[in-house]
Amino acid sequence: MKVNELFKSELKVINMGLESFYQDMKSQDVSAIHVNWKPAAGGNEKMAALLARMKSI
Amino acid sequence: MANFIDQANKEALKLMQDAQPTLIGMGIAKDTLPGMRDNLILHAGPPVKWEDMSGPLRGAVVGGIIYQGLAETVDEAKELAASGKIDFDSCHHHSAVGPMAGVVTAKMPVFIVKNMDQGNYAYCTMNEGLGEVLRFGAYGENVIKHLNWMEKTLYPILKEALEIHGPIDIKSMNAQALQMGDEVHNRNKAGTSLFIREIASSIVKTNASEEDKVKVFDFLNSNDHFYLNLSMPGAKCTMDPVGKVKYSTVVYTMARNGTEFGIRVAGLGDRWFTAPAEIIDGLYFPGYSMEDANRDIGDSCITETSGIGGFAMASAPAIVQFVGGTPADAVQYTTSMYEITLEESVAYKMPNMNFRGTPTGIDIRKVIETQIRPVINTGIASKHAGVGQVGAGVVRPPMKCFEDALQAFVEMLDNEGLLD
Amino acid sequence: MKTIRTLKASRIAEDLHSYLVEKRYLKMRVHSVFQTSVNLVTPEDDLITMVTASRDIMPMGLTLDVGEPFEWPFLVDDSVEYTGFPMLTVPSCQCRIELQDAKRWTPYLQNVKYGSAKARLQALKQLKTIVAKHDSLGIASLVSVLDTWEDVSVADCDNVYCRFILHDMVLFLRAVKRQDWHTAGRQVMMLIGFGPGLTPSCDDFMSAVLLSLYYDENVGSTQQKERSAFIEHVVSAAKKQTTLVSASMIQHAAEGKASGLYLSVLGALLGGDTNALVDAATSALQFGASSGSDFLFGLCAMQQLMETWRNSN
Amino acid sequence: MNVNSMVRKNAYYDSVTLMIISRELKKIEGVDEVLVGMGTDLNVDLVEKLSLATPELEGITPNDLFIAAKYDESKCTMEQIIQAFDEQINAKQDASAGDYQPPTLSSAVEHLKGANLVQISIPGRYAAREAEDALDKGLNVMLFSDNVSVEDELKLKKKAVEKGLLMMGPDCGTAIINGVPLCFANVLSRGAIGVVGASGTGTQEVTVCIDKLGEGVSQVIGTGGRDLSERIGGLMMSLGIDALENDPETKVIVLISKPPAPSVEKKILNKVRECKKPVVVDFIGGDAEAILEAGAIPCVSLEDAARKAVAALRGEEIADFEGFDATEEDIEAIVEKAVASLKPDQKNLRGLYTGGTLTDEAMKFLGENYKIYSNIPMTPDMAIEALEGEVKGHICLDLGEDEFTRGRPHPMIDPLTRSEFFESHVDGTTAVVLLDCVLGYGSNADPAGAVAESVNSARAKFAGEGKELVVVASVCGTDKDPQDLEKSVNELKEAGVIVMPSNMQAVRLVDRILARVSE
Repeated sequence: MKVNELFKSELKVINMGLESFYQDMKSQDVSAIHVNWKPAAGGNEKMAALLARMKSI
Repeated sequence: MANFIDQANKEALKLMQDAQPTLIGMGIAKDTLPGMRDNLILHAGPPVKWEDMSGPLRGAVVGGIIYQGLAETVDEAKELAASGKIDFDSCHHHSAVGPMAGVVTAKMPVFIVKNMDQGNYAYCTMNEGLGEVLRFGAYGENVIKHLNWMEKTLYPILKEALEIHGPIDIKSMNAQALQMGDEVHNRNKAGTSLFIREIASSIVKTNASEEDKVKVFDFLNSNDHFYLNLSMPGAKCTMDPVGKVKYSTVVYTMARNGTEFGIRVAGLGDRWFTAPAEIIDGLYFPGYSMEDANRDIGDSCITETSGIGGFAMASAPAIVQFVGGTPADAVQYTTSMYEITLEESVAYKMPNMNFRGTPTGIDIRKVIETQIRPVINTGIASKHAGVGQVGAGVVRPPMKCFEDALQAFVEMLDNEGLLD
Repeated sequence: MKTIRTLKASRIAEDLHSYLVEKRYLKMRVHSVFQTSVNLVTPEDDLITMVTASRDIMPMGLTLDVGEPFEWPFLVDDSVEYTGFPMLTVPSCQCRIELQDAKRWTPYLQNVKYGSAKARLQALKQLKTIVAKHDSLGIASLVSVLDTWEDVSVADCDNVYCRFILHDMVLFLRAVKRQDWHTAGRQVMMLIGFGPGLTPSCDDFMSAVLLSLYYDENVGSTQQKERSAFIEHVVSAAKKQTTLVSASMIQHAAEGKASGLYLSVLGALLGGDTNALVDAATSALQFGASSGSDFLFGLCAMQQLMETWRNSN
Repeated sequence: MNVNSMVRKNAYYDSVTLMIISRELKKIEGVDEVLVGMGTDLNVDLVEKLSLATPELEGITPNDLFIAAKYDESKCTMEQIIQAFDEQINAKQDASAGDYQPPTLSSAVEHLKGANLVQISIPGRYAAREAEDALDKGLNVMLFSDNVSVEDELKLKKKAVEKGLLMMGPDCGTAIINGVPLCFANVLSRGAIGVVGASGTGTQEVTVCIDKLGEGVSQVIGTGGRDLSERIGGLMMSLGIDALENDPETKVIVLISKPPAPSVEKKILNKVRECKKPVVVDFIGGDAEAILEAGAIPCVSLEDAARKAVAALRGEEIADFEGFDATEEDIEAIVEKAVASLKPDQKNLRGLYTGGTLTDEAMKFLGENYKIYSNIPMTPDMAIEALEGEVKGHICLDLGEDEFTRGRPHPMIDPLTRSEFFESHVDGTTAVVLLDCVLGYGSNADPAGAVAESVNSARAKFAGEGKELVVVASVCGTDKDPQDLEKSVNELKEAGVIVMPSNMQAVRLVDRILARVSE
């Protein structure tokens, strides 16, 4: 099972959301990256819908 | 399986990667630019009417009319400009580009740059230097005098020198300049130096007087931005073939006329998508503030469109201080541009990005999805004609340009029955 | 991503204000950057000190309207320009500092009210206790010397700096006590520039000495000339043998100028206002690692010596 | 002994920095004496006098910085000292140099090679999409966000099970993977006890107790509170059990949850029955018979779960723990003293909790004997609204519930909510305040300090009425947590708070006090 592979590897975390969680990771020297997340098209639903339509090709 | 949009983009990027911009000579605008004529004045950015032109562009038009000999006084020139007897058009519609106001008149000398890969051409005037110059909207006596010197002395010598020298590969000169701390948009010190080094012996070999040769060298040496007017047409002839790739979502033009910012997208042909250009919140020279600034202006962001300029900021730490903070910021600017581009340049490598290629090929889909807009390094013109540069900064195109383009793209696909 | 950054100065020292008003153009560079302050240096080696909101404003200084922690955008050696507008610009980091809304601050003690001899003695005693209790990293623990004049030994000193300087310090204090300005001046050479910190301890001490002399209400009695020569001597010694920041501080002290905090300690001490003194001294002790306590030590020493002058007159 | 020095031209650091640095440099093994200072003549004299001078110091000016050191060269080198100096100086600058923050998960995967877990705390309505994307990319997921629909949760967990990945959450507050605390978690010793928990603070309490007993955890897997519901069917707890059973480091497994849906309980216990490792199960207040029947070890409290897991690991006898760490005499003395300090009209309990499961535990135990009004009442008539307008009667609140956190952070992050309740609800009829103090990553930097402040001002108010106040607390934290357990306990004790070793012991002590005052 893949989970057991995780248990055997170095934890590398992608943090998405609260930046303090990322800071916590950094302060423990855990290798981590913070995603400067924004909703697709910045939450502009019209644009998100257009993108989705193009992806449907 | 890649869909037809991805396929088209691949094709577009191949055109960009394979482009071979080469300086092959010089000529007079009227004789070289397609569709150029005496009563036509070209300007930077998307098309704009005289009534809508901003201060520096109007100033440059006035200067251009006087230089061209269409009118003698400023008042006459203004009257003529407003009369409808003068035609205005975008440089981009005539295979040309121009920094800041970007005004080109029929008798102006231009560089001729050819994309050896596709065989298309691009044109650009010679850079006038700093201070009171036409491209910032100045039209005084000194400006006209300087333009005349450029036409009568500089141009013949450079033209002859180029004939003696033979073609100069702009792409490899760009690549070298990038490794020497230029981003070939707002910093052209290395590029200018390389150009002088390349052309020097040929200038010496021309038939001009010693005195004129010295003046030409002094002028080239005093003008750090001389090379900009070569990197720009280099980028222009790289991007023009991309504009013909149907279904590609790659941006092949970004340009500003001082009133509006416009982009063109490959799959949407010649159509401009415009929005009011921004006033740049940059670093102003002492004594100036945003109040003095004109809206974003110039065709020079064709460099960013082709993957250099602001996109190569990481390789130009010296410019960063001028336009955007610390060297770490410069790396961030460049790194973030990979988020909205399709490939990395094969030719333009950045030493302090571990020789990674510059981010190349802006995809409107990625811009909308990530909300990251292209970063452009730029000078800031005074809103008053003739004052000149009042600052420098980083600017980004309005998001509306990309939103409208995306919508048009989907409509186009819809109309062709390609969407569910 | 950076855009232009505007910092507003909320306060400006009067001396800095008049300094700038006289200049049409001034090109400075960033001399040093610390957590809560930044020094700029002019071509004539004058220092201008910018501090964050919570820090005490300095002579030739200004307070920026920023809280802590504040990440200074400047780097050492960045150039800073002043072109006659009420604004400093730092082109390298796209930053400007607007001065027009800054309130003036007087770097002097205004309307000094001298308290009764008894009250002042009481205040001095209080201050000595505070300094003695403070665990100093500099030379302030030498404050005990003031009570055991004739019989002091290096064995009483709790750190290497005190041990090193003890002898010269006692010679200096004795000379000042006798108002032997010539000897005191010579002894200054053995003190200036010594000790830990960016402003070495003895310099903090010495600026307290000069500040005390400036606000001595009995100025004009005897030995006026010798006294002035002594002060000048300290200022020039500082220029030669210590850091720029120290030399600037000592120069200010000779002109009666100091940071607001230091002035308020002195004011409370002169006024014999014990309550105000405790507050001000406690804040001053927070300052720097040793600077505050070394300065307070200087104040104690001078007030006590000046007390003996008054009694002998 | 070797003597060496170094000069930095025109280097300025503030006095405090220089002091801290000299102090740090002196701590290097083998260093006998170090002076760091500005290069004034007199400072150089001192260096000479201490026999620390070397030719490097020649030509130094007052505006240069020097380091002069005497050290045992068999133990350290000048390079090490200079390196340590630079590290100290640069420590701050490094932190300020921003790391690149990519805008999308895809880009993050490219920038962090070998990433294997995504921690998601974006708004719930976007979270499911990102979690799905992460699972598709073969990444394990810790989904902290709430407001994710049950449908989405089921879809995500099915996908995770299919791929053999962790999909912890939604609304999962605690997990520790490979020794790294995620979101709200304590810093624990690593060891052989594996935990799967469906309740955040419940899991924290159990793991902290394990740590205090001297053992450690291998993995702590959070499932999110709805995992054992009928709809989700315990998908993640099942996967967790499998993963821990396959994990060679795990010797004992602990399962923590509120009572599951009956069908799910059956399913989980069937799995437990097949598990070859000892399994300790705390279905807080659940059916002990069924657990026993499945060959697992049932528990009477969170602390008891920890004790039994440790006993199972050590091969010790397993027995219910229903008492105290302290002796019966000591406990009685505490109760006696507390009761003696109260006036006759002080009869009521005020439970002010930040941790949800800890509140549950208190309510379940005390609710047997007393009528306790709460925002999470045992029966509807005990709802806090029934007390509106007056606060007389026993009250126990879970301040982390939505109704109290609307528009402000969870009280584990921001202690203000509890401080306000201290003022409004601790009235003259209060006999005893019962509370928790949760440490660990994600929690407030000094929750104990905030409690101490509230207690002190409440005491002052009580003193005005000639009364005293009894406060009983437990600290859910370890000596390795960033807040420091010992410091937190001391802060509470200094404010006169009776600090018990676990929530359950605190609850039992309060029970005894209440029993006495209601006599």
